[in-house]
Amino acid sequence: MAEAPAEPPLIETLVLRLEGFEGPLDLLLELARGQKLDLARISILALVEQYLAVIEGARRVRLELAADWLVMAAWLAWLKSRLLLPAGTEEAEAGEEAAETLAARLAELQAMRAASAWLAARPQLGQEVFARAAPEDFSEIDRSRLRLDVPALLRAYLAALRRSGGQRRYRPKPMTLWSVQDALRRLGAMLGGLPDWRTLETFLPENLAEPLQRRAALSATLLAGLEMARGGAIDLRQETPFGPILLRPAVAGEEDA
Amino acid sequence: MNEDTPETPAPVSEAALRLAEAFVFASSEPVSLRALGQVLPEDCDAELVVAALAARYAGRGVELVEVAGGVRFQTAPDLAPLLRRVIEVPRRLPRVAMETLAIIAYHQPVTRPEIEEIRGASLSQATMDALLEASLIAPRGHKEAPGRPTLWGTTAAFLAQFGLKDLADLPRRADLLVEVPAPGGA
Amino acid sequence: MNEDTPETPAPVSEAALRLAEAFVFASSEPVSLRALGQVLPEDCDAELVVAALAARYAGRGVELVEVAGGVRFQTAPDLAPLLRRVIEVPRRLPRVAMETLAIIAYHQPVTRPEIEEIRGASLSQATMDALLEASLIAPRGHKEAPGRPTLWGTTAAFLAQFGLKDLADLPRRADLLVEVPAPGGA
Repeated sequence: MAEAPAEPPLIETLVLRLEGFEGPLDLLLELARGQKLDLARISILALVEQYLAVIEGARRVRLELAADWLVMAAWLAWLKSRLLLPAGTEEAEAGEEAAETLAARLAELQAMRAASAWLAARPQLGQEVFARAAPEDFSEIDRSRLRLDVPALLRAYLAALRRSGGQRRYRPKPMTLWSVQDALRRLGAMLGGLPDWRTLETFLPENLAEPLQRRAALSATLLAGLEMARGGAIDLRQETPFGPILLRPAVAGEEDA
Repeated sequence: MNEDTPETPAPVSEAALRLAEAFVFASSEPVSLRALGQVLPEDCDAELVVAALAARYAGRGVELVEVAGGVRFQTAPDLAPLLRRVIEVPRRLPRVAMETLAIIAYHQPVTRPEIEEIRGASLSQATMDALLEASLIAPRGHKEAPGRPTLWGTTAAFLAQFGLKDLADLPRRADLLVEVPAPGGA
Repeated sequence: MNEDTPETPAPVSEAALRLAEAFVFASSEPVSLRALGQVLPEDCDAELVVAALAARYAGRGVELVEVAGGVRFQTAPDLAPLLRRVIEVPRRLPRVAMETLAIIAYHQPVTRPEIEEIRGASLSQATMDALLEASLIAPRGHKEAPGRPTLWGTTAAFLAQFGLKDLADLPRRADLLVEVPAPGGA
């Protein structure tokens, strides 16, 4: 069936215009079409021989050939050696498989060529058919509305503050909460004049308007009281759980109250 | 020569009519009689073809109109308003205006010199005008200080535009400022 | 387009027809039925109006065609040879670009190495640029593979350029492989 292998004239012309092909696959497809059979029934072996003949011819004309032509030639030479092996061996099967892959690739390229030709044959906009070249636009742009959002507002605010930051650096407000140090000082100063049991609240500073300040002062004073009791300067007492905490200056000789 | 063909539709071949129709349609510029004559068959009077084409489109949604330099298709005047569509493209406030607005929002009521001090730059009347025109700020009386400068505050329109229920919806200053990288270090 | 509009004109009001005509005529891009429906009166079926309009323009120099998910007017294909003499025509896409476009159309989304694999040849930047510049292809994300190569697909402009309603208008691959039935071929 493949009794018409490489017609010499075809090969001759192919050698001369090798550069005109879009790579080895393109040449292979051209050769396959030369077999005048549908792609599913081409003889891969004949195809391989034709390709190798073309490459050989081209090398005789000029020595240098693009690497991909030679890589394909080497691969096809390998494929040829496999296809010539008796069927049934493992090598021959590998050859069959590779031949199928090559046939599938050629078929795919062929299909895409056909798709390209199909597209090219369609009346193309701007080539065969023309749309209205002077369209009319009825849309009106209304830019009266503002686009405002909070993140942009905040960014702007921070940018403004940063810019003036050189002159007016932001400082956090000093904390005005009563500290343990403050409470120790106040307890120490007050205890001398108050010999009897007094509740913890007695020792809080005046003018504590906010609940937070009040609670902070209370805990600071408790801590200060514990500290002074540990040092033996005062006595502490609590009658019931969560009951009022009482304190007084330590009384000499009365170790256990 | 049929120069004097009044109302009766000119005896123009359908082929010439089709060609003229396509040419005028596909041309980006008005088509002159001369240009039209170049594509029409030799024995065809461009003027007659145009008249016939105009007659065919008379009363339709698109009409053939004569303009400087030739003829072109154009939407029938009565339909144009029906096709008009307004596309809203909201614009952004300029940076300076946004900064000023932010300062007024956070420091209100605030005077113009105070804004300038916070921004560390002087404030143009144009910026204040832009904010006033957009109803984003409004005067809030006068400060009891020399010169009685006007105090400025934000408006209900400001809240609406930013999608805020009230001013308390804005992040507190303290929460914002924690993030300010202190220039020059603390 | 005209196959399903026999002789009987659809029962469409002249007013709706004029409006649709003006709307589609005014645009150089395909107009979707949805957009058309928004312009037409409520009780008007856009599809019927389009069919009636197409029937009215059948055989004229300008025709109504269905492309890229909409309808547009375009010149009749048989007038191309005459119109090409007077209308500036851009250069045709080279063969390589057409082939690449076909591969992208059939294999989308597809990476450049995959295209090169199918063609058996490397793809020049000029080819990609030509397709991108004509808006015929567009990136469609990245392939989850080493190097995350860009995936390519065709655009609405591709459909519009080749007069396709959608991608399903392309011939099936199986049909492509059947070459012109060889006379006497098995």
